[in-house]
Amino acid sequence: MTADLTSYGNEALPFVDSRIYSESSIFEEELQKIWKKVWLATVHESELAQPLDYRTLTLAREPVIIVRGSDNQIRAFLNVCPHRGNLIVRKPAGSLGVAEPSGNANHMTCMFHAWQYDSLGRCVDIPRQKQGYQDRLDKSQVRLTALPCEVAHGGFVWVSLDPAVMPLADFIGDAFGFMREELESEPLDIFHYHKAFIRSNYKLWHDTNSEFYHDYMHYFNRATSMMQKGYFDRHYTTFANGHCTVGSMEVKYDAYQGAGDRPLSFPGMPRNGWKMVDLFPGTTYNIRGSSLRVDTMTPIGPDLVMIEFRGIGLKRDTEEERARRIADHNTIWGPFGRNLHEDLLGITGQGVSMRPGTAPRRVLHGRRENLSIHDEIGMRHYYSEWARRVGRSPADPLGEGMAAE
Amino acid sequence: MTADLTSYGNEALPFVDSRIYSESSIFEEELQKIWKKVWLATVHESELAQPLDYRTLTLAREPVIIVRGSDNQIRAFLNVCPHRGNLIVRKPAGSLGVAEPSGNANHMTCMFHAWQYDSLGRCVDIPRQKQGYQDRLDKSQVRLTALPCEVAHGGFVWVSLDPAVMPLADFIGDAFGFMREELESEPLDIFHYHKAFIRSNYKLWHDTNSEFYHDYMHYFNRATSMMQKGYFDRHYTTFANGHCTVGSMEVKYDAYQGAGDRPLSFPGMPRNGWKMVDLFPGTTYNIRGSSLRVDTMTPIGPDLVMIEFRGIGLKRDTEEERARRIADHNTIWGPFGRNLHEDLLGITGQGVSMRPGTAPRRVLHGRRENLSIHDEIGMRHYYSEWARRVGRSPADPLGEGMAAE
Amino acid sequence: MTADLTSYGNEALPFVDSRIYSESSIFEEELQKIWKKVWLATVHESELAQPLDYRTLTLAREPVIIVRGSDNQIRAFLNVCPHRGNLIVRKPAGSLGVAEPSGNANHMTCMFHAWQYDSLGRCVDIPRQKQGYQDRLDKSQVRLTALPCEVAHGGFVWVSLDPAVMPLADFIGDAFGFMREELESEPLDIFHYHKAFIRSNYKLWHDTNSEFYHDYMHYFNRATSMMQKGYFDRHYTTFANGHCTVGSMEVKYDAYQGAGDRPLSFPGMPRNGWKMVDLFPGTTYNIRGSSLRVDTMTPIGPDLVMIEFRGIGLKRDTEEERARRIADHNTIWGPFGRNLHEDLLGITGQGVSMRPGTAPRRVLHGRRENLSIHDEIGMRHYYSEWARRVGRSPADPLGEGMAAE
Amino acid sequence: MSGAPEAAVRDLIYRAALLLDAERFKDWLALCAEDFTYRIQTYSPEIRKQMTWLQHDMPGLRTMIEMLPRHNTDHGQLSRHVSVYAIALEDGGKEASATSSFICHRTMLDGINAHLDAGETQLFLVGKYHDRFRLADGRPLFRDRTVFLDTRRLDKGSHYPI
Amino acid sequence: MSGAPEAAVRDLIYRAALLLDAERFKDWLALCAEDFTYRIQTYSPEIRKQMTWLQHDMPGLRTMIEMLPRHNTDHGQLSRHVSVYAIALEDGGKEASATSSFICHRTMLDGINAHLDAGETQLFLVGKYHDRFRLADGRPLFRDRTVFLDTRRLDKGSHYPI
Amino acid sequence: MSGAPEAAVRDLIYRAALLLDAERFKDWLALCAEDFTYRIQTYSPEIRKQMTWLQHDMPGLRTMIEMLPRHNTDHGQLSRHVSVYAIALEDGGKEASATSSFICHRTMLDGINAHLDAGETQLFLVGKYHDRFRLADGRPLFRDRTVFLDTRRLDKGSHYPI
Ligand code: FES
Ligand code: FES
Ligand code: FES
Ligand SMILES: [Fe+3]
Ligand SMILES: [Fe+3]
Ligand SMILES: [Fe+3]
Repeated sequence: MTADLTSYGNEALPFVDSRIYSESSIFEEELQKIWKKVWLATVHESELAQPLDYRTLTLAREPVIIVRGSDNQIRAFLNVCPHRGNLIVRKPAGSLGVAEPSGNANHMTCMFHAWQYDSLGRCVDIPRQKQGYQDRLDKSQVRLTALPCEVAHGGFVWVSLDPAVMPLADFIGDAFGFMREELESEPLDIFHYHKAFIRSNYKLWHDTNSEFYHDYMHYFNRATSMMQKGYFDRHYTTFANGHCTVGSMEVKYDAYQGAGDRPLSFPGMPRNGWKMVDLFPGTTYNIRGSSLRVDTMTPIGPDLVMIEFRGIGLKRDTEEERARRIADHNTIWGPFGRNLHEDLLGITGQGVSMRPGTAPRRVLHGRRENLSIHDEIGMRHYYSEWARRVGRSPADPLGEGMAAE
Repeated sequence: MTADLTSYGNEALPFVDSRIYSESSIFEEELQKIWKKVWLATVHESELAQPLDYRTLTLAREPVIIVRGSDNQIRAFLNVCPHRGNLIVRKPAGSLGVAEPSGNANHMTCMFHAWQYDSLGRCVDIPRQKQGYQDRLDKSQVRLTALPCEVAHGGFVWVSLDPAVMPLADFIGDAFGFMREELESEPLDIFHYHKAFIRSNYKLWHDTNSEFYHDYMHYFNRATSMMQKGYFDRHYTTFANGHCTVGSMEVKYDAYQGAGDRPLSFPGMPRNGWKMVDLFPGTTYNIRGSSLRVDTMTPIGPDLVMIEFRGIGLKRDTEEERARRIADHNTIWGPFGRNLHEDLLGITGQGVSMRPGTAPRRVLHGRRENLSIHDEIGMRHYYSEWARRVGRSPADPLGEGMAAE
Repeated sequence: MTADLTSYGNEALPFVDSRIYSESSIFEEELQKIWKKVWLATVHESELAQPLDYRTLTLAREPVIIVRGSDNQIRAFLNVCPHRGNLIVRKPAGSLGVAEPSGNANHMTCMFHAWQYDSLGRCVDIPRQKQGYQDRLDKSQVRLTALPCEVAHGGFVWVSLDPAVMPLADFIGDAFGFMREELESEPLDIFHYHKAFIRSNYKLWHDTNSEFYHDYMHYFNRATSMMQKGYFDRHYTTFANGHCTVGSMEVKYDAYQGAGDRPLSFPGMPRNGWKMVDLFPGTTYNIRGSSLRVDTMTPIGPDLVMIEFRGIGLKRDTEEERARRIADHNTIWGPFGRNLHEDLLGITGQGVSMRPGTAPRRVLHGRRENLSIHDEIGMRHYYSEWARRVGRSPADPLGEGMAAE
Repeated sequence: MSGAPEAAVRDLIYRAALLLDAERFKDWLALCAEDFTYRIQTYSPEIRKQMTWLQHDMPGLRTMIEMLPRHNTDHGQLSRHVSVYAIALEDGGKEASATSSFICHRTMLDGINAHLDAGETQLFLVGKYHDRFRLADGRPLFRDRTVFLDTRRLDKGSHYPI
Repeated sequence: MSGAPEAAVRDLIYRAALLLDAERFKDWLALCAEDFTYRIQTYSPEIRKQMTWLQHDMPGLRTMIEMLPRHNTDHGQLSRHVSVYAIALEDGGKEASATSSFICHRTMLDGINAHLDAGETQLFLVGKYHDRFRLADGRPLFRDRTVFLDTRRLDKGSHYPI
Repeated sequence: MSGAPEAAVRDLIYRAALLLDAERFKDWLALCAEDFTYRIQTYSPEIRKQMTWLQHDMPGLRTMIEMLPRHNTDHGQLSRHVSVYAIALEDGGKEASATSSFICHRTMLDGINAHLDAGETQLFLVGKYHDRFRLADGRPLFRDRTVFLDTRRLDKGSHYPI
């Protein structure tokens, strides 16, 4: 457990200026200095289980394709055609094994002029290349831009837009240490995906995922958690590069052997355990009993974010186990679940009061409680890294030398 | 009746440059220099008839709550939580008497972390305050930002975002003088509310409300008013701070005693009388026989405005009287009424030809007719105040030293 | 046939920087320096067949009305009222012969205050002019802004927003030379109109219309054209001011007399002929056998364009002939046609990968094939003119002195 | 609602929708009894009151419809999509009432910027029809219609019955 | 679907829509058999799997509905527009199944910025109802409902049954 | 439209909607007579002419459907929401005609930017179906369908029948 020396704005009562959530210029800077520079969790390997399976997405506006090559290795490429810049693969997921109208099976084909690429990103066909380019261009010189890509931490595909990004191991450090058993003991498998566009700043979602003080918002959690023994034993741990964790480590040994009516869990995880890893700048792993939820974000503007929610179980689940995990997961975390809707309403309200053009306001980050569950250390730690990356003070982001309000 | 010495652009034929309606930078300046500085009419007191009743809205993008305190006094607060900036009360109207899921009855509760405020804006609960803030923050130091607020002029709640705003009495001056009997003789009561988003500049709506030359657009008015004796006897009167009035004062004594089939009116108002008060920067009171219509505006951008329309009767109305007022009101002014639709089409058309990015054009404000009903003095008077407030000439808003066109 | 000396970015492999498709500032500059300066094809004369018929549209955001005067001459005016700037005529098409609620037959009436204009743009009524303006303004001084307007090249109405624009004949030069017989032998008649809003840059649509290399995208074309003799005999010809043509001139004499099951064509056009004229900055004439398709564009923003599609036949068509043309046209070019949907998907994909805020990328314009059908000369010629007009290099549009990527 | 009178009522509601869509307002009124009343209502959570936005008897409707050409108006095409939900016969089959759900779209023509907007369809209103009928010889006529709107943001509004 | 049992099934589906729209959830459950099961499903082309987003038996639904007031929620008005497409009688008329198409709009109240948004109607969901019924004495009860969604972007989601 | 033939016609229209939504185009064609004709029409107020945007006989439809996989296309899911408004029997019950109102939504898949858009439902088209049927032994077959669109802004359009 680290000591909390973090503060900004006001040493006694740290705060951020609301314009870090609402200013367009700051948002664009964040894309350049953060989102294009770090490792980002994307899809789960079970979404591309077979060779030639692919998934498409965008990272900081850039189209990306993740494809399991014919050699079974997962790679990431810019999903942009080197010819005239068209988006190459258009579906969210599929298999390159199926031929497209303008191209052959096993290839990514740009529908526009039928340039074709193999699953390793090499250009394998430029129609009428010789006639059009003579000796000026050969397909051997053409390939999709490969992006740093690693499968790690429970089978997620991590990608960076920065070819010079530090190693993923360095970026993560030991943030996944206390969740290693759950994530790495056996293969995991995705069972849930949905997405939400929310009119709010992406950091407000990460804030929500980084503090449990808002359990007051959830009737479900007030009833099932806050009243329970052990709730306040959970502590935050901070890690380099802006990450933090919180979890029920202490509960573990007491509860682990307990049998009951909700026996499903993850390897090494107590039956009703809860562990969370918050990764800078916007990914959260959240294991609550029987399911792992992973949130990833796609910031669209200062006041709009797309959040993707995944639910993960064990690959070896029987049909009954899987159904149980799904029910457990969706009762609280599905689009019709009890908690998720409340959380999203929370940041939607913040999005209203901090929409672009609103007056600068102080947003308090000042709860200190020995790093335990209601301490706002997770947020403070995040904004220290944020300050380092964007070179701005969260409490005085426009360098006016004065505090909001 | 004041003399008209007002002109801009061209002394003989005053005009404004269309970019005052289309430029983003001017719009943002108007929010700061006008909308955040003046008194604005908001809701009617009958919308919060009981102690603990509230109404929420926004003023110049800032969330505001108007609440009738447990002491029966109406107050206005920023509807923003001092903790982490969430919107506190989310419904348009209601009673604090009803408990919310995360809070107690009689309180405004921020759903996020359940900080609670009483109806006077005082923070009455910070969950686990001592544990989280120790001696660094106490709820006694926390209160919602109170805004200048007065109930006046027919029971409307006037609010300003500027704590240093001049007294409401000074801002209004005698603009309501000739409507005092109608507004102040007895309690009024709201019966109609609707809103419209219009792709046009808010000032174009106020322009429309400030001139009757456009009666040519209304078949209804051409038939019922313009052809009638007395129509051209109505005159404009201008008041300090950009306000003006127009009305049928001269008709009053002739027509007042007349019985007939539409006997309903307002105290002191002739049966078929018509009086109008246009208040800078965007409120209009309009009494037409049996009902008072009040327009308020929420500018969203240079090319988008939300207009709210209220219909007001007398509190002591019998059911039949009320039904009569409603029918009279909505036949011309409801969302399916004859005139309102036409008026809104008018400024929609202006919004098309003056949308952001269109060429600068002259918009004529040059009708002079002894301040009578077709004189454009109301507009000229408004833009003189506008010029004073924003420090720009309406005819040369970008200081190019030359005229549009 | 002209020699291709055109290159930018890289002499061996010309390319443009993707920001010419995505930067707001460049887009605004294009409107000013190109779209407001050149001749633009608008509607077809058969859309206003009778005196007093009109069509309304916008050019570079400015509202325009095209009206066939009582003297049977077609004119173009700004569709903006000189009084207070309202859009005057609101419907897309109609006849001034029908009276409007606020005005008389044969006039354009501004609904707002009923100023009326005749079909030649002269103000013919200002209600209560004398009373409101005394001697300061007379309707004889007021007229709608007339725009340069000519009917030419198959009966299209060409309009410019620039009163000082060069003559249309000079702007077009001989670009229509090889299509003259088809267009000018006899009166043409419109049978199809639809429009599409596409999230992409307008130039990407013109690019698509300026190269046939993308026939690989169309199964229809791969089957019916690319495999056919003569396909590669078609050559591009470039003309001053950014225009170019491509077509099946050589096929003409072989195929012209042939009878068959699709005998309909245009005067002077071989039965299955194909001719295309691409006009700077965004109009395309495309004759494919039995129908002439004309595309015009209305750029809305760097990432949004409205494209209007017209289908044209011969005025003397019998009912059967017309039905045949319509079927031929819509099978490939209608909203449910085989090819158009594919073409629009192509530029939609480019719009995704080049949306505002994406990384600068090279877009190759480097196919050279003796100016024949798969040569990208049409595009290179276009961007040379573009560079001349906007004063920027397409390969280094922000003058950074370095190439994208 | 399986019997013949119910079917006749349902058919009548749908016929009304077709006539309203076609702007054949006089033919629509021909489906209504002479004592027909029509109103558009909604509830405002802002002022916490039910509101009647339009109310007419037969002469009022006739006037409204006749005056349409004299008014400047938005000529966008309204398309009412109706699903009849419940029909109840009353008074021994001489009366009936019905509840239907409707969605009304507007395809723009001249309401904003025709060059860009004409032809685009937008959601205009959703709500319920609450209708009452009189049946004579099994032939129903509208006696009353309350259009109850869920949607309260009508923007520039409309001159047309819904 | 011309006979009396089919008509009763159709009426029941529409009555359910009216009760759900009116947020009379307990009355809705009164149309369901005690072994009623309810689920919301959709297919994700992202993970290429069918998903069950909500699943409840009768006790589960009762709890869900009773707990509604304890939860912070979006109180926007849902309007379900249903058209019954096909009804099949089974097991000699003791069972039935039905497929209906629905469009669900949401008229905003407190979900975002009430001052601006309240009263605006937005498309929320489209999909199909796949229902199963038990008929006793010609009176049908819901035995099973699968709400199959085409729409998968629900944004902040909902606490209400569809 | 209370009788059995009317009910059969109504069922057929709804069955067609289900099959079209499911992209079971061949099964849809099996509901049509061999001389079936299909067209999509609308009226352009810009050129003041009625337009036929698609027209096919049975062989034309078969070709169109068979060729679908060879074309690059937008694979968004179309959901047709239909309400049958009026059915008329003709020629002594051997023929019938029907008018229906429809709303067609599109749930996006690969049409724009799948990462952001897939799963979002948008209004695509509203209009009317004007259908004609031939009845043999009480069993109806489509003989003609005119899809009349109110919506004229289809943007990138579609390769699918509506
Ligand atoms: S843009 Fe990809 S092949 Fe041309
Ligand atoms: S933001 Fe209001 S209690 Fe935390
Ligand atoms: S704006 Fe046209 S008449 Fe006034
Ligand atoms: Fe939470
Ligand atoms: Fe007016
Ligand atoms: Fe093409």
